[in-house]
Amino acid sequence: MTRYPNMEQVTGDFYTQNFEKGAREGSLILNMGPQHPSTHGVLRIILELDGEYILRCDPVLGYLHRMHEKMGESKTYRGFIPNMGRVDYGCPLPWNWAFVGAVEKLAGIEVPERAEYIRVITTEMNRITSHLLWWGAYILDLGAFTPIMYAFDEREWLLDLLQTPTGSRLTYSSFRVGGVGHDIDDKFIEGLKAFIPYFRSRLPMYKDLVTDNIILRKRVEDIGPMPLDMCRRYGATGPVIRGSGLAYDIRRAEPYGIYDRFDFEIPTQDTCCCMGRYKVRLAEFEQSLRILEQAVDQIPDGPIIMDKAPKPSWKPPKGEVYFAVEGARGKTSVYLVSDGTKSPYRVKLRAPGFSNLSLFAEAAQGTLLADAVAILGSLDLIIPEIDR
Amino acid sequence: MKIPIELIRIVVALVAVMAWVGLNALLLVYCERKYAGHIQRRPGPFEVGPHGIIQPLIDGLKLMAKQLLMPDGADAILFWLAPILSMIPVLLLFLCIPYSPLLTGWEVNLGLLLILAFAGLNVLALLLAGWGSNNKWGLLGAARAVSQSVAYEIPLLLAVLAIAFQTGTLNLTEIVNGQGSWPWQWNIIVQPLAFLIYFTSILGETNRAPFDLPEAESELTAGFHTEYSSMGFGLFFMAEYANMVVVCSVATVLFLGGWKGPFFDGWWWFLAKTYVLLFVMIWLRWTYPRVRFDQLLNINWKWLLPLAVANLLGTAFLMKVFA
Amino acid sequence: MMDKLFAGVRIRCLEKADYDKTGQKWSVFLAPNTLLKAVARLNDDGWFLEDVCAVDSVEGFLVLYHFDHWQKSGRLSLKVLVPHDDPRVPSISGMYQGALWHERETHDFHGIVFEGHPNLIPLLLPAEADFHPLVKDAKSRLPLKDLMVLGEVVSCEESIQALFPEEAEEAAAEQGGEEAEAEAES
Amino acid sequence: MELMAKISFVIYALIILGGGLVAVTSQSLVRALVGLISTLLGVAGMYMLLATPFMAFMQILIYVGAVAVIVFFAVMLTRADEGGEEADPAPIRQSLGSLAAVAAVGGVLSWVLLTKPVQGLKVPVEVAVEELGKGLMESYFVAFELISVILLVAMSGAVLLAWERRVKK
Repeated sequence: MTRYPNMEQVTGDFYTQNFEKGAREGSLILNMGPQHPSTHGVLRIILELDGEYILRCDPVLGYLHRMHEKMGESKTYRGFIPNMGRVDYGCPLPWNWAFVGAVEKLAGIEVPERAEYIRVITTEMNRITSHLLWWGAYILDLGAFTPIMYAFDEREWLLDLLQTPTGSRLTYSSFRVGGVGHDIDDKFIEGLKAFIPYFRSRLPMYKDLVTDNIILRKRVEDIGPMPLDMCRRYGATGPVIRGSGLAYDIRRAEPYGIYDRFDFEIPTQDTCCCMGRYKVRLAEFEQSLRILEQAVDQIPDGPIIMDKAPKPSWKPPKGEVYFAVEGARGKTSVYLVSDGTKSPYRVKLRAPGFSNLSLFAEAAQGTLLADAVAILGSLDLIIPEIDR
Repeated sequence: MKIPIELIRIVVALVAVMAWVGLNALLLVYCERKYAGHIQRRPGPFEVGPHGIIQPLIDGLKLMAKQLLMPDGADAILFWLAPILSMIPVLLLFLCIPYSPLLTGWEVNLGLLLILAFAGLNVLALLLAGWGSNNKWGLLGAARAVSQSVAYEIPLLLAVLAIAFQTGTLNLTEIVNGQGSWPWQWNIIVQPLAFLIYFTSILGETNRAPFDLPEAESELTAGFHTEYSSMGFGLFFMAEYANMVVVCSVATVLFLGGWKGPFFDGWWWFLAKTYVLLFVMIWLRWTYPRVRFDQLLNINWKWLLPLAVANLLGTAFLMKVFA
Repeated sequence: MMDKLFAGVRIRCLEKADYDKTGQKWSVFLAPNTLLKAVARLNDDGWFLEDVCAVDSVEGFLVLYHFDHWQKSGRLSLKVLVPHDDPRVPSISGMYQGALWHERETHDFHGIVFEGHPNLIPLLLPAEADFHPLVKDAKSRLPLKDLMVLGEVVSCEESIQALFPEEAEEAAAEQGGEEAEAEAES
Repeated sequence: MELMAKISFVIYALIILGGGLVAVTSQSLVRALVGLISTLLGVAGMYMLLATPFMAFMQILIYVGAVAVIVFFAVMLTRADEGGEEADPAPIRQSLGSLAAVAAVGGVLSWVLLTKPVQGLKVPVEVAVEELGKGLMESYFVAFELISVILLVAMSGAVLLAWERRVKK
């Protein structure tokens, strides 16, 4: 006990004590977080270390838990949409879409053509901003400070553009049951048309500067293998599973909206390591740009919301419905039970990050502390989404 | 009693050095933030003074104004000893750097040896800081600092030794005098490998990115100085910059011809060369990701050390052949 | 297709759901003691777990397991009805480790006990919370028949059938009423 | 100059003694190590007084910079049990024994020095590094090489110990 003279002061809370029960003698129990630079917000991970090797780890959630599911039970269908903007601050539009889509499916509502295109355009732009945020933050986790500034440069452009159709910069809640809240104008289309070639021209530079960097490659290649079977047991989706070689994308597997009209590929990497997930996300920039190009060309004129759009007092038919969309982090879905009144009887939000993070404990076992940071970052965590 | 002139000179020099260290730290902080800003396509500090020029001064004032905090259960003596211990040896090192033939605080015959000896003390400060602060992150940082410093000191010494072999002296002034004014007369032309090894090792010795593992903030929050605030942190901070200046000055002396340069020899050449090297160190930090700890040690034991030994043996052999 | 998959497992009710309406292709009512067997079949067939959640109703907690498949498109939901006073379900975390957290979350929200779960401690709620936020009070609980409709029933036990009395007509009547109401409002 | 030298000698001696006392008496191993380091630094100062800066710098470079750091590493690797044998205060017999050992060595040394004083120099003369090197490589070659044999033995011992521990694991 000479090592920690005041050990009795540092007994830890319920979770630490629960974790300590299985600890090996002579190992070091370490709380990483909730305030730690690379846990991306207030995630806490209890680690058992032997030197710098991780024997065991256990994420502790709940520091950002806001009980959106309970809030849903007391809000109207329309009033719950802003909550969707706050579930995942990195990529809120798929959440918008998941909830609105579930309600539309339940009530059998058809969405006007132009609204569908606006949804696709804004969602794909949101996917790019989310991946840019991840990219910068991930490289920051690996110790390089500069790329996040470059990423934010591009992200800024997109955020400025997205202000018009969504009315905000971060917590978008612009979708409505039966359409979208705001139309896009010519200035927006022009800005987007200018952005696409510019961003495309930046991508080779990122590859040279960051992806091909020898230190980065050594840090992420063959780190954190997640074979397909492991992904299946944990229900991982999104870039995590595509980085393990499976082309599973809700936009193709379970087409929603008008995604079946666009020509795009589902990038995959079969290395299963952090580099695979990294490359998948970088390749998704290009695919999102392709969808954006096509959508901007095809967008028709017309109304942006259905006639007689639901009012706050609107009541859908009773029944249950499950609706999934492809968010930036994977399968984002909403399960809704309606009893035919103004507010849902039960809302269940399925966050992709929740399942992806539950994989971490197994993937990080036996790795070095620095590798655990690399694995954690490669899962692309947004804590508010996981805690909901 | 007559006070020896040498003693007066040292005291005066010491005062001058303290001022110089402080000034250097301010200048380097400003440079680092400006460089970083421009590398990242932003202007850097811009608000305080023209182009943010007095930003570092305000930063320093802010640090001094903050409360000194010590965590519960920390070893008070070790905890406060550490930042002081990190600062004092560096001051001593500044004394014996020859900025120009006349501008040397303390002319020592074995100047090179003195610098190497005292530069190695810095790691003790990191150890005590990490251990004394009763923090597991600090402890991990200290453990990293030890193995890193033990590892990187060896190729550093071997690379320097090759120069000592070649010039046959440990006196810094004489080493500079052995080189000419023009770049092709500098030691770097004769000993390029030694220079590369030296430069890589000083990144490891001064804990600068990509080898900044003892304080790797994305892994160990802040490593050994997690618990330090106010001037405790400020001293570590200043010592880090002062150490950078020292190792770059030594590199200038050993490899880049010291104060000698085309047309007009003088201290301005010395400062210019030192600051170019410092700029490279800063540039590296804002460009590269951090290596992993086992990779760091692998680079040292599998590449730098054998190369340094080979370089030393080669130097000795050639000296024997051509002498 | 489902008959073959679940051959030999006692199923309380198997229905083919309306995908366009509910987003689910199959919905299967199970008794708690046959759950593990059914999940094992799904595991062998390569399904993955989307989530686990529960719905509070008059008849008890309806624990839902949503499964999906990478190749075969279609969602399958397993439904287990457990009574309020003794909500116990076997844990499927042995086969699907992803369920570890989903089950802990459901335990937090509804107080359902997953037997055999290695570490059923609070996940999202603070450790000292002694309430289950999604459990409804007796007044606002609704019977299952007001919450969901049975689709095309393949096979069904009496006990489940009894929960959805005169399913078809009632649903149709209610839906017509709703639509008329909505129109009137807008 | 004479007075300055005497004052310095007293200061260095105090540093050495104080460090030694801290090293022996302190409860915490790391504090003991700090004491040891201050002793080593004091000894380096003594070398400076003897006009052998080379020895002084080497002392700092090797003992303070390297050996002390390695000792620290060893401290971090050791685990002290609460109920270990070091936990109890040493028995009086042991203290007396160590005192006797110190007295014996000190007595013999001071007896030798007092009865057969070394022919010392009044003012120390600085020896050039080159001469030192020549001395080690020519006149005292065998002694110098024998020292490296000791190092070799120590190293193989360390390897052997590490090996046994790993096999046990």
